[in-house]
Amino acid sequence: MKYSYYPGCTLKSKATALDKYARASAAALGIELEEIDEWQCCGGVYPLGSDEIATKLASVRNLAAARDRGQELVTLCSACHHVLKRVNDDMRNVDDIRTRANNYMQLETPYAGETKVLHFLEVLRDVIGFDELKKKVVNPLTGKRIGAYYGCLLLRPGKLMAFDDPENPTIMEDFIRAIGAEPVVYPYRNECCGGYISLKEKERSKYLCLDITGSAKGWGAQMLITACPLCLYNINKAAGDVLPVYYFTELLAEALGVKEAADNE
Amino acid sequence: MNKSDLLAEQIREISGVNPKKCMKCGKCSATCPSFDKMDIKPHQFVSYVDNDDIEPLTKSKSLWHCLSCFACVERCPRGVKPGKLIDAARQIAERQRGGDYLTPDEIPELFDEDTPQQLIVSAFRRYRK
Amino acid sequence: MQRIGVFVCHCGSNIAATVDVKKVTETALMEPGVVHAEDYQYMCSEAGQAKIAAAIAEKNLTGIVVCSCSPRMHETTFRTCAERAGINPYMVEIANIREHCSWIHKDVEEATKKAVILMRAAVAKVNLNTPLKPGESRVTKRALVIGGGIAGIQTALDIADAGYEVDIVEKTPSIGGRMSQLDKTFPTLDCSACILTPKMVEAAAHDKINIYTYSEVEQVSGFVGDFTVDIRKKARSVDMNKCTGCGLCQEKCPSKKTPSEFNRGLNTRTAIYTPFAQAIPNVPVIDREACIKFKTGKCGLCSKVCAAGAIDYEQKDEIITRKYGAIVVATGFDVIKLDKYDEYAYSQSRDVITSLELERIMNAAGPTKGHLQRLSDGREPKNIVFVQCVGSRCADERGKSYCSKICCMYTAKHAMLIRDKYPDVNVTVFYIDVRTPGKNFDEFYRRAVEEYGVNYIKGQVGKVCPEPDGSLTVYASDLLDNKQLRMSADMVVLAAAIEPSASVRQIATMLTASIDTNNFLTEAHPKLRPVESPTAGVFLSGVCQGPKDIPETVAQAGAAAVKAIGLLAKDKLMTNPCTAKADELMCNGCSQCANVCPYGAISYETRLVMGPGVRENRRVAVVNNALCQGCGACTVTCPSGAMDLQGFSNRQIIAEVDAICR
Amino acid sequence: MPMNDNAEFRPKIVAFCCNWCSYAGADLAGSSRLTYPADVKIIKVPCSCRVNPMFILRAFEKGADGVIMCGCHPGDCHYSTGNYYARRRMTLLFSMLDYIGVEHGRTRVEWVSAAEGVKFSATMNEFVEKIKSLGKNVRLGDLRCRS
Repeated sequence: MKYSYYPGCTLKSKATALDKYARASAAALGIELEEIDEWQCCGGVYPLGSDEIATKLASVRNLAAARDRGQELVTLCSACHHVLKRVNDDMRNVDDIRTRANNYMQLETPYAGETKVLHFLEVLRDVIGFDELKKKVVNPLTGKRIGAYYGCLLLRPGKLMAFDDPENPTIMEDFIRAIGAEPVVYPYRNECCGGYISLKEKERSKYLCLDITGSAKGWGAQMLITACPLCLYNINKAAGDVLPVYYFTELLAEALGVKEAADNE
Repeated sequence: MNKSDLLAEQIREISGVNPKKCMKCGKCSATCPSFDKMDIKPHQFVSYVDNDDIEPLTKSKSLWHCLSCFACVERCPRGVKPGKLIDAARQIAERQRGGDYLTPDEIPELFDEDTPQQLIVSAFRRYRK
Repeated sequence: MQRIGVFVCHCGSNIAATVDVKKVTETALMEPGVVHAEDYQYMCSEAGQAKIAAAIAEKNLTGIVVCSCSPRMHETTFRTCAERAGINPYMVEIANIREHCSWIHKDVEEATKKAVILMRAAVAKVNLNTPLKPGESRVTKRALVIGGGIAGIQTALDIADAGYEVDIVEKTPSIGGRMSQLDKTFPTLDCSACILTPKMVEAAAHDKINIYTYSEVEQVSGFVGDFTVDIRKKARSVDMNKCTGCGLCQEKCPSKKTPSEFNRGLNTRTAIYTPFAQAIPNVPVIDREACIKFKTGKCGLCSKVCAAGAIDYEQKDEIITRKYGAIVVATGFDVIKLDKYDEYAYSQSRDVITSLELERIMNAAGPTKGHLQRLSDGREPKNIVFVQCVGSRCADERGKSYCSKICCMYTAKHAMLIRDKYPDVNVTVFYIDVRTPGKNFDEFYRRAVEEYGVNYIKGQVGKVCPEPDGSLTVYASDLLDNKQLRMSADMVVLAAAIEPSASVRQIATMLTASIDTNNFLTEAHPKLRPVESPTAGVFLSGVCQGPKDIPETVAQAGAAAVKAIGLLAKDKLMTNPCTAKADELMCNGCSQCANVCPYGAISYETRLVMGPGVRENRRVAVVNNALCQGCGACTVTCPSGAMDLQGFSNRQIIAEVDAICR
Repeated sequence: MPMNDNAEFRPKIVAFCCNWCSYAGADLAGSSRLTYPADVKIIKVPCSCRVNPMFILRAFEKGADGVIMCGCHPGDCHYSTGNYYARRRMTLLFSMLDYIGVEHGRTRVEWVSAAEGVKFSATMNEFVEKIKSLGKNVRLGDLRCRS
């Protein structure tokens, strides 16, 4: 199985762990992630204004690149996934945005949302299947009690992201079960960590992160997993002493027995 | 059309939100993670736009406190999506005055060794034109 | 050639303000066949009708066109008027210049032009009308009530008291419906069972009422006055005649793990069960999915302990076919599933419950014997939060667009009852609007606030977070104080929206009764015929038509009964004369028309056909006028053009097309 | 023949509405004062299955610019199955008409329930706009009917 792969900026610098463990795990699972050429930053946040075109163009280039390769596009970072999926939806369904973006970009073949955008977790669930994944686990993380931290961007808006039930998601819990650990469900798993507010208002972000980690710990979690570098950063900074937080790919690599090899690469 | 009406029209257009659909239940404000920091609350944004009272919105501190977490967008029972209104008001504010809430000069002191690019990129996207 | 009179109604200013009625009248006089035209303020009034009658007599009219409101409103009025004045009622046509013209257009010139064209089309049609005579059909003097809740019971009692036989078909093992699950009723706080049980007993004992519980309507055919209905009596596995209702079988049944439907899954029941103590009939059923005997062949304990020998594992479903003159739908409601609203943590915490579950908890015969307690740990809650409008008044696909109507009142009731019985429990109600129209309703709600100290806060709850210590954190708005609240509670009660029972869609399809986008049955007229379905002979009782509380349901049940009685009291019904008719000279007996007829109204016979140059024995189609409902499917299917529809003939419709395109 | 004066062009539009749902829907549009252009004229039929393709051909022959047929939603037909027959017939007829030059846009089938006044009005507005954009129908017209 070959996929186009969009890592995004942060995965090339501060969040290399998210990236390298995903690649190693994918290889172990028989998935080829082919990084698209000359990918550009997605912009980090989805521009909500319906008249914003410029801020959507970079995403369109990435999406069109995958289309030209005839592949589905896999993402890892929650934010990139959110932005790409929503811009893709705009290109598919909003005539005005599609026309203006294409007029501006003058691509060889105009882009109309043909690419299917997938989060790596969706590949695990829908392509490989958690039952299959379970069979491939060599180091089950037995006894570990893990809280899934979804944050906002993976789930919302629920209808558009079509990722999971935005109020009662199960994909990460199923993932945790597949790698042999025990999921801890806690109500703050889909509440915000503060996002970009932490640049200027660390206290606010801390307040929110303490709610999240406090609840997860109270419900018995020993650690959190996330798919978002910013969530990880915010929680680590504000409440890292309450609960450790890891990228889900790190635990996946560990369970599949490829973590060390990835570290040594 | 006077300036305020025009702005209101613009904000409705940019956001794609129809404030008339609001039934004033307050569910948006109920779980807003930045509620305490906001001078104009999410549910009030809807009323202000409905009343074509836009000036206070473009001057509101709330613009810089919305986290774009989409909780209000997801949970609104009427499909009004206040978060989109806040973002539209923010864009109008930025377009009127240029970058405001964040300047590059501030970055070095806000930065630490773990700060992910994502944070800087997102913040610039949201806080500056 | 017809002698047509055209009558243009002003409808006060409803038509005359937008349509130049004088001009329509003048133009009418130039239409072929028109010998008389006049306009009047209110054609439907006594005086207006007198004008029509006078013109018929004076000008010897043979056809009438009334330019007025929709034929759905006054066609019958004008047809009756014409008939009294001596011409066939089917010689009257309506040009709808109100709903289809004056009300939707603003420009007088444009509206007048259109009104003239609509008038012309009607005149063109009347020129080709022929007198039609309705046939007669008999009325079976028996009514069917689908659903055995309070609505169905009340309708059945009222019909039976008028002297007609009534059958109630109820799909669960007992009649009683939702009302039997309630603890107390607003605004008087009398116990639900105390007022319902006597009615259930009365229905069961009534010699004109026949109750089929654990039964479902399987098929419906026929039409008003003469429906034929198949009822599936599901195998109860217990002989109704032998069972004494001693209850020993339920005591001994080893399969005890099935969630109790009656208690909303809050506790369990046995495989052989009666849903509740006052069930009628007091005869248990065996749930074959749960029964060990049916699953493994072993057990048979109930049979062993039954002294009456009533247990019958071999019993089979039985189909009963019966004829009815009228059918009343009283299928009731359910509360919506809350899996799409998990921000309220319904699936994550047992202490987040629906109001109907709270009814069971508060009920002395319920799973907690009426003791208010948390389902998770049995503790008595100290802080209870009520959330209104969960799934009601939603514009998205998660919930329902309508107001469920009963929630404001039952929540006030719950709050009051809790404060009365447990004065140290704090009760908070989060509301968007408090809607209490109804006799003594607002007073009731005010009492909850003023006398019982219930804390009402305007603002919706956004999220409920179960905490590790067992409490629930409620995030909500206080819109009047412009605050965000973070409140700790130990029980959260959700006023979940109500929706029509899932079975109603299927029943509506069988009855060809229309339902709206929310699956509520549609009334024949939303204001003037609220208990009749547009399908003749089908009546609506209770929440199947729209959200309503018990007094309203009972009132509507009575109204539906009166309508049904009015029908059953007739010996014969006039049938619609607009039926299909085959021209035997053109028919070649190909059978295509019979294939598309939904009523089986077309048969074939071989007979001598005579016409210009024709004299032969031939197979031709014959339409049974009593069965034909006049849809016209056959007319279009007929390859030789032999089939036509009286009142809507090919020539008539083409004349209308021509008049419009002229 | 392209129409240059489309602003002036007032199309002739015939709408066949079934008695039980769509005609009632049109009534509801009226009582809710939901406007649509006066170019639409409604003919009441008992059921959409009463609409003979001949009627539609006749309308075009007599100079109609568009014909729309409205019935109960699938599954809601007062006569159980009438609208299914109508749907099949119209599918065939419309593609045949398209083939001979009466564009698909000039013909339309829409399901409108008695409760859908809003939909009725919206549909008619849309349909009139569509016909206006297509201009006058020049196919099938009987020359004797030309004004």
